[in-house]
Amino acid sequence: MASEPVEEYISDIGPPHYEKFLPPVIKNNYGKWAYHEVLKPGVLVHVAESGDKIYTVRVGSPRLLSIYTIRELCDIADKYCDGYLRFTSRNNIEFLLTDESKIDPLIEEVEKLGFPVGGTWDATKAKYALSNIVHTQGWIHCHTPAIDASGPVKALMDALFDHFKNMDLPGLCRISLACCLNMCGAVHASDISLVGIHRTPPMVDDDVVRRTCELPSTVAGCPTGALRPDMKNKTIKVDKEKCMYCGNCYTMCPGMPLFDPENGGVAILAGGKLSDARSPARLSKVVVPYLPNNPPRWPEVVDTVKAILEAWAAEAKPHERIAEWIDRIGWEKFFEKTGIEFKVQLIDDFRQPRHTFRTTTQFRW
Amino acid sequence: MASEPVEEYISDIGPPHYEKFLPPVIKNNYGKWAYHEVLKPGVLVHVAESGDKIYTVRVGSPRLLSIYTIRELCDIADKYCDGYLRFTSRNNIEFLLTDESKIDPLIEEVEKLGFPVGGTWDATKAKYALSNIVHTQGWIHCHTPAIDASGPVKALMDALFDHFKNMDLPGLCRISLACCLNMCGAVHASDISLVGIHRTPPMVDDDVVRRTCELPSTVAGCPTGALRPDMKNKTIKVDKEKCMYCGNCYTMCPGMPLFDPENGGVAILAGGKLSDARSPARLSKVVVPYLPNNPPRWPEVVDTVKAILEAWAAEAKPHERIAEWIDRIGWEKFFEKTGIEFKVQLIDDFRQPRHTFRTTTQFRW
Amino acid sequence: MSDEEFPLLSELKKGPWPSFVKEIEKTAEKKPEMKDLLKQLERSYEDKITYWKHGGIVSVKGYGGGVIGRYSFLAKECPGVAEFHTMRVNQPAGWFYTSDALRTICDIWEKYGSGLTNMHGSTGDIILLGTTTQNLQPCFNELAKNGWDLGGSGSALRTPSACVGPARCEFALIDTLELCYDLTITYQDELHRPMWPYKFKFKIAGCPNDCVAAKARSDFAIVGTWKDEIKINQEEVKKYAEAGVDIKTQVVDNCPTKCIEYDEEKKELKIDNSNCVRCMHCINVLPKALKPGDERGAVILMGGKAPILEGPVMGWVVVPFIKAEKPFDEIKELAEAVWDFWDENGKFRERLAELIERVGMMRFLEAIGVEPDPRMIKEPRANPFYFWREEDLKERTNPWEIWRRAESE
Amino acid sequence: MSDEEFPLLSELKKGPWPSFVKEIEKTAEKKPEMKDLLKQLERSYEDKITYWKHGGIVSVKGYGGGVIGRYSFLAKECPGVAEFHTMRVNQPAGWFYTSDALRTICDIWEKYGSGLTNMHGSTGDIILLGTTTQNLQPCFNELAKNGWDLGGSGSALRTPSACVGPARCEFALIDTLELCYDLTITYQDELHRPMWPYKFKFKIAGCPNDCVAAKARSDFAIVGTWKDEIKINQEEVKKYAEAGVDIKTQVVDNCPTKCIEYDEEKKELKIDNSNCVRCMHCINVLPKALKPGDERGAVILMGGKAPILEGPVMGWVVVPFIKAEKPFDEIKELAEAVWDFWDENGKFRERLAELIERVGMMRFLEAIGVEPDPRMIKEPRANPFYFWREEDLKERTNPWEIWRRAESE
Ligand code: SRM
Ligand code: SRM
Ligand code: SRM
Ligand code: SRM
Ligand code: SF4
Ligand code: SF4
Ligand code: SF4
Ligand code: SF4
Ligand code: SF4
Ligand code: SF4
Ligand code: SF4
Ligand code: SF4
Repeated sequence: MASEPVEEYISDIGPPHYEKFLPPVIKNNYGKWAYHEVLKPGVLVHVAESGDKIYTVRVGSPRLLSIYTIRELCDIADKYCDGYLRFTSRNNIEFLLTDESKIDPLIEEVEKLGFPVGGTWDATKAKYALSNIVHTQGWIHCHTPAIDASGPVKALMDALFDHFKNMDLPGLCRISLACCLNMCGAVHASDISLVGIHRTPPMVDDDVVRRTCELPSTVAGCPTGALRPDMKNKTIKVDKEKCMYCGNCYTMCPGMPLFDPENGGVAILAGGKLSDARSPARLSKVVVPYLPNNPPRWPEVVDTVKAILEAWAAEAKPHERIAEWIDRIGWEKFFEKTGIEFKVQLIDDFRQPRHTFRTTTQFRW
Repeated sequence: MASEPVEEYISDIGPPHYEKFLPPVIKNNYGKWAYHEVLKPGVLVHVAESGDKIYTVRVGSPRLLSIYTIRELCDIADKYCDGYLRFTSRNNIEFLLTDESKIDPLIEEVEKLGFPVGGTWDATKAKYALSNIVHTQGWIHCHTPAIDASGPVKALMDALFDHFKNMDLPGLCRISLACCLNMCGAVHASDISLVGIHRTPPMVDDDVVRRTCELPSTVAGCPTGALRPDMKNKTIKVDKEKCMYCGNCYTMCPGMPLFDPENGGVAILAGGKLSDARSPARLSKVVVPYLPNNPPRWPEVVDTVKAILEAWAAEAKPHERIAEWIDRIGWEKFFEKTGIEFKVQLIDDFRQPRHTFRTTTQFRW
Repeated sequence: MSDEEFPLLSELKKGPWPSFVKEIEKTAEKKPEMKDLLKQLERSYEDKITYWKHGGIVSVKGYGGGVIGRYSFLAKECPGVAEFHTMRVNQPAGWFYTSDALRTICDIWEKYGSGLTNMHGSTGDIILLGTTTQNLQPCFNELAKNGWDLGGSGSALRTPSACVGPARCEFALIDTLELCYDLTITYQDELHRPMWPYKFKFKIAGCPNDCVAAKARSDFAIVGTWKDEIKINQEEVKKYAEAGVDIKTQVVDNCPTKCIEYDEEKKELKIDNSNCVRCMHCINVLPKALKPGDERGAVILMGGKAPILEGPVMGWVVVPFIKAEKPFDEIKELAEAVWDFWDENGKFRERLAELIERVGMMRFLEAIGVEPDPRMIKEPRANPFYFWREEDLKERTNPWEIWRRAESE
Repeated sequence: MSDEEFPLLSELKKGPWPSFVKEIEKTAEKKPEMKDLLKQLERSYEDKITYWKHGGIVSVKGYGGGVIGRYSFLAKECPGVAEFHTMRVNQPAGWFYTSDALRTICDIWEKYGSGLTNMHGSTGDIILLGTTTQNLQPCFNELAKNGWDLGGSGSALRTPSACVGPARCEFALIDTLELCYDLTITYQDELHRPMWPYKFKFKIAGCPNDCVAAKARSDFAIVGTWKDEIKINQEEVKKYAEAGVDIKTQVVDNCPTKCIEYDEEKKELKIDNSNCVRCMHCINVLPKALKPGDERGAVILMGGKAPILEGPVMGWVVVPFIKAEKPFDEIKELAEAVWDFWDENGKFRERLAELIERVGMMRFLEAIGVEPDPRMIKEPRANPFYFWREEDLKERTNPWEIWRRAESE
């Protein structure tokens, strides 16, 4: 064993250079694209200054992909795209073609595989499809989720499927999901977002705390000061009145989970955006403080998201996103038009919330 | 002495009922005014549904009035107004007439007394005069001022006098002054405001502290936690690094004044408004962190206020107040156009200032 | 007075705006001790520092406030202002006077005080500026005999004030003067006997123009508003148009919600009232043509205050609509509920805004019995960090039990 | 798999959207241990709780991150997922692949892992979902041999990511892919060996449209912008108009500063560039007709993050304009200055935003050598509560001395 040839340990090489994976038409026209057009839902063409064109066929994905599916997608890429494909920042698959005539056969084949083509938008025509839902691990892999991730996403995308396939929305609408307040789905700036929430304080197991936790940093980590060390018993006490269930203590200390199957659930946020197009980027706001965690298809969540989306879609002006629609109609009308009840939990009371309070007599009845 | 007749002690009677002081035309038309017009700068007419009219002549006042002047004003009121007059919420004097022909003689007489007529605005014509500067005690009466109050106001109103006399501004502009951060002038919501600021931490006199102060509440009252009790010496220690010179400790404890003649001075704020007309009411923002305390005429302060006022007046659209002008042109252009240097102190760092930070790539060059 | 004696102050006698220095001089001519005020002031102008000592508790019998005690560091040099207390006299609502009434005050103040006043203080009181401890009680007695009373100071209710309102303004949506008077009279005890954690201010504006700066300067701002439709007189619209008012630029372009339309042809206005936010602008510009609706009441904004301690606050909408008709019971019940909560929960020197922020709007609304409403907020919270009550929840399950059962299977 | 076995999960095989359950099933057909994942998941669906244990530190030689350790509470019932660690493989910039490259990864993951992936994780990595402790090192070795490396986790730099940028987007104002690659390679040590108070993320968007959600999701967001004038091709404007684009409603009415004008007659656009805030909207709608200017660079927004602990943050403009050209020295120097400051001042688990807020923007800007600029703020502070340094001040005078001198005169 000791005499085995010592292989050099390869590390810190970083990812392959992206250039290796660029189709020739991209290499040739890198940074020299002139414009693009949306040929039909799911199909873009980008035209270079040189006149070269690249076609993109965008395909919806559950993100959780088996290698067997990936291989099938590779086969399609080989057949139609000289092997070139990419993924988008919202986890869709993009096939990259230069031969326009291959678009339709490709679409046919990938849809037969069960993967829908769509999700694009055409700003020139103000026609927008719904894209994929950015999401997280949930019960598939994480230790802190209040809800599953892939499940609610599947249920939602089934319900909103037509909006993915057709560019029938007035503006961009991004839906995201995170399964706990850590918000790995970065749902804090989406048009509509879903976040798993706990609603009961951590359940301390003194034994586990003693074995696995660093008391001072856990206590210091509670944003509301709800924890105190119990030095005598080497454990932690929770002041339930002060806890707002953020879960930071559990992240730091395995001895204090917040799980509570009947009380955990989903909060809905709305009105975030990231682009600076027209109006500035901004954070999402909580509009429904709690919906039950109702697997396998989370009907309350699906209905609420649909209610928001459809109310907006029916009324928005061209290009107007949910945030901008609310800017125009006012939050009071948002609640009226979506049928969502305004609950006291929506009024901020974290830190110095004064900038969220209305300081004008301007409002609508 | 003991046999003197016991007079009933009169107290808690409250102010006289206002009705006693209303001119008959007001009593007759109370709540039934139909509209008003501005006849000329300083002169309003209000017309009742009945057709009755009341004329108002508005007169600028230094607010600090001697009883001898008040008597002179009363004489004028008797002569032209059947004895009726009032003061405005910005400390101007208003003579109330029913006989239009008496307006000009009244004006002549009151101006001869040294009191200018003006300060009105006409929304229909979008012509606005500058009104009086709301202000506070300063060196005349208060124990905490960083600057005088009446002095800078006089210097400013002299410099801006024409704007009081003529309705030559594009929109309403309210100037206010407070001589310390207690802000009795409520300058926190004015178009332009001046506030006296200290810039050095309290100078503790242990002796005075021992004699006059309640340590725990003084210490607890410091918003930045800059104070600690020195129990042994029964006094208070200041952590100079943490002090931002608010003066709350001095209000609570006479042993720790912040005065420092060469370092105290004036901060200028801008962009506040109170009315909800057009855009919502909002707080003023600090635009100049410090100007020297330079009696008797505070030239740096006068120049800066003029710079802001004139830059705005030159560019604003009809009705557009300073806040709204900034909404339109952006803060970056405000600093450019007024020639005011943007200083790091203007960036908020009190409590959770994040809502004042720019979270968009939208800005101008 | 010779200008050489007061070289710095005499600079402030120049210029067109009426001079406060001249006012003091004029007084000093009749009341020589007031020359000491000029002396002390000149000294402050030289040294750039106040010469007034910190505080000093003085008062009149039965009252805990209404007088601001003041003593001079320059008592030796300026004995005339060694004691220089201020009396806050409660103004009549709307600051209306007759010359007789003013003369009465002048006469009393000539007898017992410096002869200097502020018409008015920032809170709204008649400020009688400077007298001795000895003169306070007789001065008060004579004021009282003539129907005047002191305003507030200290940790008490402060003198309420109101815009001119229905007395001389076509925009008034509530009776500001009567409400101001009524609250002042109803709460005399609260006004004169400090018994709260800190000061508390009422201000009353007849409409959203807020001519009394209520939103920013009062813990409890009462601002007139309406709920129904703006009334349009199309004849008057036409007249304004014909008189040269550019209705499109002046009015339509400035409507915050773009809910008002102008037909240039017909010279007619149309308002989508469901989107009107009652900002007043169109009514301000065209007072003859537009009138607020008839379903009138007030918005209550709470917490307005200056920056000490936690930063300045523009009042927060706590009640989007409340009736404001005599005897104003709804408003009084609300104010009293607020005080109860403040009494129980407020810390020493904690204004209402700071209390609400500390305990959370949720608890505050619950305590004062007000239902949550989106009109209270600019926007909902961006953080999902909120509290639940036992009664909102089902019975708690213990995850350890679930997991241990699973592990042992 | 039979649907009776997994009644709840099988509900999620229905419907038109591709089903993750089917993906797991498909894998389980080849790799029977993956049936245990379905089992555990079905159990979670029944009991509404996760069955994954908290944490577990596992890694590969020389690395402090890149693997998320995971153990099951249902190890007995579902031994196939008793250990189920995730490997984060650093994606190629822009997520471009060849089928060969993907197949290589699939082959390695077939050999050493569950066969399940996320394409991609929220940070941007290729997520290889589930393997045993034993397989980690050989899997890594084989990935490395084939040119792949791990991404970040823990209190380290996280895998940078970038929008498609110049590779396939006409709007790209900076070379997002090259910058992403360069930063990733330059900071391999920071990426693989956690040594900071907490995590740190770079994201790079080619223009303000921010197709990679950089503003909200990265401590250091690099967003392309320009400084000079938008280029207008009036011919193309005309063509759009003729093709039926309603330029007035679509473009002009949506310009946030109303700085773009359309001449309906001439079918021409005019832009007041001094008021353009570079929002991209007009360019987005009329890509053939409008192009950003030539003076290109980036805005750096810092502090973007999720809500734990102090609430969510949308990144703050810290540098309104910075050059972004190879070798990107300006950007690297800036990032390194930030890290130095964070290293020295950051508390355990304190993200950059929270640090800046705690110490104040003033100290932060000074430390990283950036001049204050109004473009950094939405509005200046409303409170006059700021600090001065010794060097800003004149010598301190003692008021007591002034007063005592006065008193004793
Ligand atoms: C492929 C992708 C970039 C990538 O590196 O993967 C991409 C590609 C394009 N984006 Fe994007 N965006 C992509 C994610 C985003 C994101 C990020 C996100 O959603 O998390 C945003 C910010 C979302 C937000 O603001 O919340 C985003 C906001 C935009 C916008 C701004 C739209 C708006 O009105 O706010 C534009 C401009 C436009 O076309 O209107 C844009 C424009 C474009 C264009 C037209 C750029 C171009 O000329 O190529 C691309 C084609 C869009 C289409 O489908 O018609 N892209 N785009 C991403 C596709 C995601 C997906 O699968 O759906
Ligand atoms: C007399 C007074 C009320 C009182 O009880 O004393 C008053 C009287 C009127 N105000 Fe006012 N306002 C008075 C202080 C205020 C204040 C308070 C303040 O300045 O501290 C404000 C809020 C200022 C702010 O927003 O910062 C105020 C904001 C308005 C507005 C809103 C203007 C705007 O564009 O924002 C109007 C409407 C208009 O006429 O444009 C208004 C309208 C009016 C009208 C036209 C109402 C009417 O029909 O009678 C009155 C005559 C104005 C004129 O001079 O042409 N009044 N007005 C106050 C005169 C103060 C002075 O001496 O200058
Ligand atoms: C006389 C007056 C200024 C003036 O010249 O008009 C005044 C004068 C003083 N105010 Fe004031 N305040 C006066 C109206 C205000 C206002 C305006 C208002 O009421 O509309 C405010 C801002 C609104 C508010 O309440 O927030 C105001 C906010 C303060 C504060 C800061 C309170 C806060 O919560 O931030 C203090 C400090 C304190 O209470 O300890 C204060 C404290 C003081 C003291 C008592 C000084 C002190 O530290 O104890 C001043 C006495 C000066 C003197 O020697 O005469 N004064 N004070 C005003 C009262 C006259 C009147 O009764 O009509
Ligand atoms: C895998 C991934 C979710 C996904 O399904 O895509 C993920 C998964 C976890 N994240 Fe995350 N985060 C992931 C992207 C994010 C993002 C989005 C991003 O990076 O753009 C965020 C929001 C942006 C941000 O950084 O603020 C995010 C914010 C968090 C936080 C909250 C951090 C904060 O400062 O607020 C935590 C909690 C923590 O760090 O202790 C966290 C912690 C975690 C942990 C490690 C759980 C924990 O408490 O320690 C999760 C492990 C799950 C598992 O078992 O696999 N994760 N996490 C994402 C990483 C994949 C990848 O490398 O590509
Ligand atoms: S959002 Fe929470 S539960 Fe979901 S993957 Fe991230 S850390 Fe885990
Ligand atoms: S869940 Fe959050 S608020 Fe509650 S105790 Fe834990 S850290 Fe504190
Ligand atoms: S602002 Fe300050 S210094 Fe001026 S009167 Fe009020 S408390 Fe006194
Ligand atoms: S001046 Fe303000 S910040 Fe400074 S020590 Fe006194 S109370 Fe604290
Ligand atoms: S607040 Fe309204 S009602 Fe009162 S005076 Fe001003 S405009 Fe008239
Ligand atoms: S009151 Fe204001 S919001 Fe209502 S129509 Fe008039 S201008 Fe528009
Ligand atoms: S962020 Fe800009 S440059 Fe990057 S893909 Fe989106 S539109 Fe193109
Ligand atoms: S980029 Fe935005 S701000 Fe600039 S002209 Fe176009 S739409 Fe207007």
